[in-house]
Amino acid sequence: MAELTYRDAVARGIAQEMERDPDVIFLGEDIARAGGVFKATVGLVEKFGPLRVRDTPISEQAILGAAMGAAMTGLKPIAEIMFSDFIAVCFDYLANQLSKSRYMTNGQVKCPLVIRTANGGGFRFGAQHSQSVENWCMMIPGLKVVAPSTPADVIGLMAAAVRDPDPVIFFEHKSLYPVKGEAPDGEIVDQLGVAKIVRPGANATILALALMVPRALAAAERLKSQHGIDCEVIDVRSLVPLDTQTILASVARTHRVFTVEENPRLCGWGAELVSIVVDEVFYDLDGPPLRITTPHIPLPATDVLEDQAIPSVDRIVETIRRSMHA
Amino acid sequence: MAELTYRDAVARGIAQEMERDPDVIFLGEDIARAGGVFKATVGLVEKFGPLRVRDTPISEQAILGAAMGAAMTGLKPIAEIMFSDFIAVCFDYLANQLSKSRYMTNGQVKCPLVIRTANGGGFRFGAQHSQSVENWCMMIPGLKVVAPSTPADVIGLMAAAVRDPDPVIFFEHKSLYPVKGEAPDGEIVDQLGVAKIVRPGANATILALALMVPRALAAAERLKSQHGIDCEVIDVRSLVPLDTQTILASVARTHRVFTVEENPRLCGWGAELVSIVVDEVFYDLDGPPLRITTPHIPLPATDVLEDQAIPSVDRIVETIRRSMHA
Amino acid sequence: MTAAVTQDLSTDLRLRLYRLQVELRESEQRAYDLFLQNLVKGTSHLSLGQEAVAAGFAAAMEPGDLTFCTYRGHAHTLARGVPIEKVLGELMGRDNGLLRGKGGSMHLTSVERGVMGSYAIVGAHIPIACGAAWRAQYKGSKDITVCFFGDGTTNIGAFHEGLNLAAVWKLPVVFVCENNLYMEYTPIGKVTAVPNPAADRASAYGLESILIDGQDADIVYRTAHAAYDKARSGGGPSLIECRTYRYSGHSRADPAKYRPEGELDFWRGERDPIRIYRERLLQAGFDEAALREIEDTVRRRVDEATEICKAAPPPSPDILCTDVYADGGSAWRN
Amino acid sequence: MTAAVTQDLSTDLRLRLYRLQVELRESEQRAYDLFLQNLVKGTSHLSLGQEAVAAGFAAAMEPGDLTFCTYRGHAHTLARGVPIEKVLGELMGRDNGLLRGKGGSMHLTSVERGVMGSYAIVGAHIPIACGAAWRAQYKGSKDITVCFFGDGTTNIGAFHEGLNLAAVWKLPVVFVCENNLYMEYTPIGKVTAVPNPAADRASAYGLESILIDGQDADIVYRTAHAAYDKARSGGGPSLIECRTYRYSGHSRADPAKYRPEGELDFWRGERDPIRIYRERLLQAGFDEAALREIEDTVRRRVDEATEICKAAPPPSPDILCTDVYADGGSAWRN
Ligand SMILES: Cc1ncc(C[n+]2csc(CCOP(=O)(O)OP(=O)(O)O)c2C)c(N)n1
Ligand SMILES: Cc1ncc(C[n+]2csc(CCOP(=O)(O)OP(=O)(O)O)c2C)c(N)n1
Ligand SMILES: [Mg+2]
Ligand SMILES: [Mg+2]
Repeated sequence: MAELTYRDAVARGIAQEMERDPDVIFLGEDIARAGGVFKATVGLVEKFGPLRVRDTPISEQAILGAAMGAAMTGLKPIAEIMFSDFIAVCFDYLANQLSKSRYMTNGQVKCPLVIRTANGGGFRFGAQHSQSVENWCMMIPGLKVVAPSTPADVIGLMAAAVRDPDPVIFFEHKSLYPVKGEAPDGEIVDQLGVAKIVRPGANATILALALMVPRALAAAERLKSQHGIDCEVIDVRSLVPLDTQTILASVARTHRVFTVEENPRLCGWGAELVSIVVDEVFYDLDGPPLRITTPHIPLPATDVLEDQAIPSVDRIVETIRRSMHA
Repeated sequence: MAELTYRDAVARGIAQEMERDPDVIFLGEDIARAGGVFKATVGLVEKFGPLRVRDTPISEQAILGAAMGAAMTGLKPIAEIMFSDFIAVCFDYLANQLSKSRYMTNGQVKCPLVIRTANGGGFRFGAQHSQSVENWCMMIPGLKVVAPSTPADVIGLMAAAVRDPDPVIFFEHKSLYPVKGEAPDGEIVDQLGVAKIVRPGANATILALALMVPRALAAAERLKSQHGIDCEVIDVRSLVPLDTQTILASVARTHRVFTVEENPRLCGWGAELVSIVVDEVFYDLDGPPLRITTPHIPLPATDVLEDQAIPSVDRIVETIRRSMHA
Repeated sequence: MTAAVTQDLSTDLRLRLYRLQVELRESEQRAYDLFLQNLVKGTSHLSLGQEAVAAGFAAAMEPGDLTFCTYRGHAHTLARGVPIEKVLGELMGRDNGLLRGKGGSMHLTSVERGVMGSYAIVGAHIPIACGAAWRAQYKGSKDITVCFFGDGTTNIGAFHEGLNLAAVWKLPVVFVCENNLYMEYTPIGKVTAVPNPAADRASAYGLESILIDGQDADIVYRTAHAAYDKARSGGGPSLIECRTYRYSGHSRADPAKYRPEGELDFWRGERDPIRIYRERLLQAGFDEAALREIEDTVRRRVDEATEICKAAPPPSPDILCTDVYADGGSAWRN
Repeated sequence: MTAAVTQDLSTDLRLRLYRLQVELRESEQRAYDLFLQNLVKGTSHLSLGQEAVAAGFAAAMEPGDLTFCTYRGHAHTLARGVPIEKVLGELMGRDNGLLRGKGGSMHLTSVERGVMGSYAIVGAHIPIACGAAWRAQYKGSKDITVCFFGDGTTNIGAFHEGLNLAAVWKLPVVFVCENNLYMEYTPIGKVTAVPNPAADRASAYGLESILIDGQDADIVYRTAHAAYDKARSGGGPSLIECRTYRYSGHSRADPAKYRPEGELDFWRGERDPIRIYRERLLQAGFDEAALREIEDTVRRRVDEATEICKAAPPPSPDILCTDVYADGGSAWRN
């Protein structure tokens, strides 16, 4: 067991897979010699050399296109898109190419690759460097979408993503990079499509992802101690494949559900999860499923505004408390 | 009153606005001399000249970028993106630029422009030319999103979009281009954010858009005549702004709601509408709100498969009938 | 453009180039006929008139080399040896098609034959081809990647990003611009800042400017061969612009009325690649009967393929949701 | 690079160029100090060392001309006359900031002053600048648009699309590549197929190759003036590459350890634009006291601006949801 940061877990997770499989290669902007702008890939080029850990030009379309071409022909690329907001400049590869080629070719073309990217707010970077865009990817058929909340999950889910035969988008949360956690020594391999009940509870289910997981946990503690509401908190971890079993079973037990997401309000993953819940366990619900989201606005830069925009512990507590009439 | 096709309504709608306001300009690939690949812009360059109706290179980023720059500095551009699938190659302009610049600049920069694009399936064009991508746009704060289902709405909503001070994405449905309808003579100006009850009904509300509107209407007729279920059909018309008043009032009356959309299943606009309904009128519901969508797959090319993928009248009828236990 | 020098091409190769061009011509012509009979589903983009490019580049490839092409990819797919009925079957949306009707004419792919896909978003495949070539470089394998696209494609961002990456990484990839003078309906010169959309931009990537006559299969073959040799031996990418012409409209819906009077006649007449090649072979002493034999054989094969396709059923509805993910299905949930 | 010829620049203009460079230097230095004091929120990208480019291009502009720049845009914003406290206030996230803290350092904008925005997605503003220039062309107004970007930006798709469109449409826009030798942390030469990322690509858009010394404000000014004249008179776009250098790291988080020993010293020493300009003025007979007076005045203004910002409150939480739409709010529903 070792304590390490979420940031260091990224490099460890990639290294674990690169050591195991020489077909795993890694490309992106400033990832090699500089170790990444978030310093999450420090040491990799020294360990694996510049042919496997490759700096690219500022050409996101070329990055994802090259990753796709390499994946189609036998390699297992990991591509970094520095900030998840930049997915917008190479969205064709996600939306139309690497996600669809297996289907379009009747199964001939395979795209086993991982796109890892720094997602989410908290750094006062403003509207073009702070977004949470899991929903941009969840809505595309053919993609798998993962967002770990702990260092151990970073390593284990990275391994699962790299070993997965389908394209996986791996959302790392910027604000979690400095956060520490325990991780077992040796190889860690997790599974895609498995949510985790990180706090059991009887009165309501809170579905959260990435940075929203610790916030949901803190809110649950406060809801319990101050308002007597006992919330189950589920770290969804993987949006596609989605662990509907764990989620629906929990809601069937607690009879209430709340989602907590950084996506701006409209068409976020919270809407999808709520829709699944009401479709499948409608009669188990004792009250309306509510979404706690960033408002439907671009993100502001300065701290007082950004902190107000992204769901906070206070807002989670307040929303749930009020909805549960406590 | 004249009968005209949805296709001709596009040219008439654009011409109406270009005649009114010399600051309205129009750009896109093959839109001028060739009249557009769907022949929806025939005659415009002859009427308004090549300085106002301008053919561009195959450069979607340049098309939207140029439209934005022109809008910021005083013009009212209409930009064509030939197929809505190509939004993926210029998504940065939608997701990060023209939608966010007003907010980021504290209101200094304005982007009054219209992006019109051919959306939806039915032409056996396959996975990269048949998608319905309203949800790609609805999820972006700062955009307005419109999708007319009739020739008269094409003209009226085009006018509303061009006159609107915000960026509007205008989804024309490919399969509706040849469809005819009545439109009043003279200027037609409609309003964004107003849904239309196109068939009143007492037992359930069906929310539909574009090509799904005639299908929902046909389904409603059959549900009534064959199963005694009286459905209210709402043509949502505008996803942003969304006419929640009309929608929620209808659901409060009928106590059931179904959405019919071409979006693939996950994070479609149906999920958003369902989530709003359960959030706001949960206790009015007599049963689960259900989404009728394209499955979460890329679109297949050939007719037997494509017809099976996109919601059909049969599937709408079956889903509603079964859910209403009739 | 250099003149054709044919001496050092073997008799076999020359007959192969001729046969290939005839096969592409006859197959595309049949696709057009089937479209007129309402038997082709969806759209289609023919390469009639552009056969020398497809034949020359394919003939110079080795098995294991990789092709990336566009929606205008029937010819490039056939030229790698994919059976005619698999291509026509896909156009007709039949179960025997290359993709069982799931992809359609714009996405022809045969991994078995090295055809790594036809791409319908302009320019998208240029970076993808780079990735395939990167794999060869990384693995030290000797295959090369050939990427075809049109003149209009040179104005899109992905072109620029892919060309730069290929040049910086010295990838074993050959980029082939088929300049058929038009993007969709707009003449390329009206929307492009340079007269030769690819050749005049080679220097922006530190590459040699190469502009050839795309109607002469021998020139195409030789140019291809030189570029492949360079790529295989670590010399990096090439960008080759071929001047050519498409006889039909852009796609099935297009009557191509935007072309100036006489332009089509000129190209279809003295610039027709098959006519040029046939005359050259006859002048070089090849037996006309042998050429006729080739033409007849090809026509028979196209007829047979057509019958196979007409007899083939549509795909089963059961495949609607297969092969979205590697487990064979489309389940996004557990 | 041609030598500086200064005779024909007026005394006023030369003092203005000097003052402007000093103002940019002092303001950026202050931004850095405030960052060290933890008073700057979010990130920031300084232009220390690149002052001659911003000063020269801005000084040659007329009121009404438009500036488009990147996240590295403090200098370009100040150079158009935006008050220092409005820039520093935005960096510090205060209510007096140019954008009241909503945009942050990467999005400085002053429509009033013709600064049409700072863009944080590499290359995105290049086509946007084309649109602004298209408006001038369409309206027949005489303003020109100037678009600044870095060397690394030349490798992204939007650059290519924008340059081609500007050239084809002959738009009154001047593209300025500030080649400071690095993209973020990677030397530009390692990821670019040509030695001069912009100048070596001008021909791909039918443009003249222009490469100048970006540390010499006189050269910059003259080059700018010529390009503006050409644009204003219907001659179309120019692409100008300026060799320059940034003294600090890429952004506040970057200690810039990737630079070879001595490189910074070289540029900060004999290549420093302010030192170069000061020495030239002294040699030309300008009074050192007058220059000192300029320097002191600027420093006082920067001090005052700093105090204004320190005293300014943060924005009210009430503005969180304003100005998403033109009605002033963020309502997506009726
Ligand atoms: C990104 C994108 N924009 C536009 C289109 C529509 N489109 C399909 S083919 C085509 C013309 C392509 O011209 P060119 O590259 O010269 O190829 P050609 O068809 O002449 O072979 C266009 C504009 C597209 N498929 N993708
Ligand atoms: C599309 C995109 N990719 C990557 C980034 C991250 N990024 C910000 S600045 C930068 C380097 C830009 O280099 P250059 O164009 O030379 O400008 P400089 O910072 O040197 O002024 C990078 C990679 C970005 N903002 N946008
Ligand atoms: Mg062409
Ligand atoms: Mg730079």
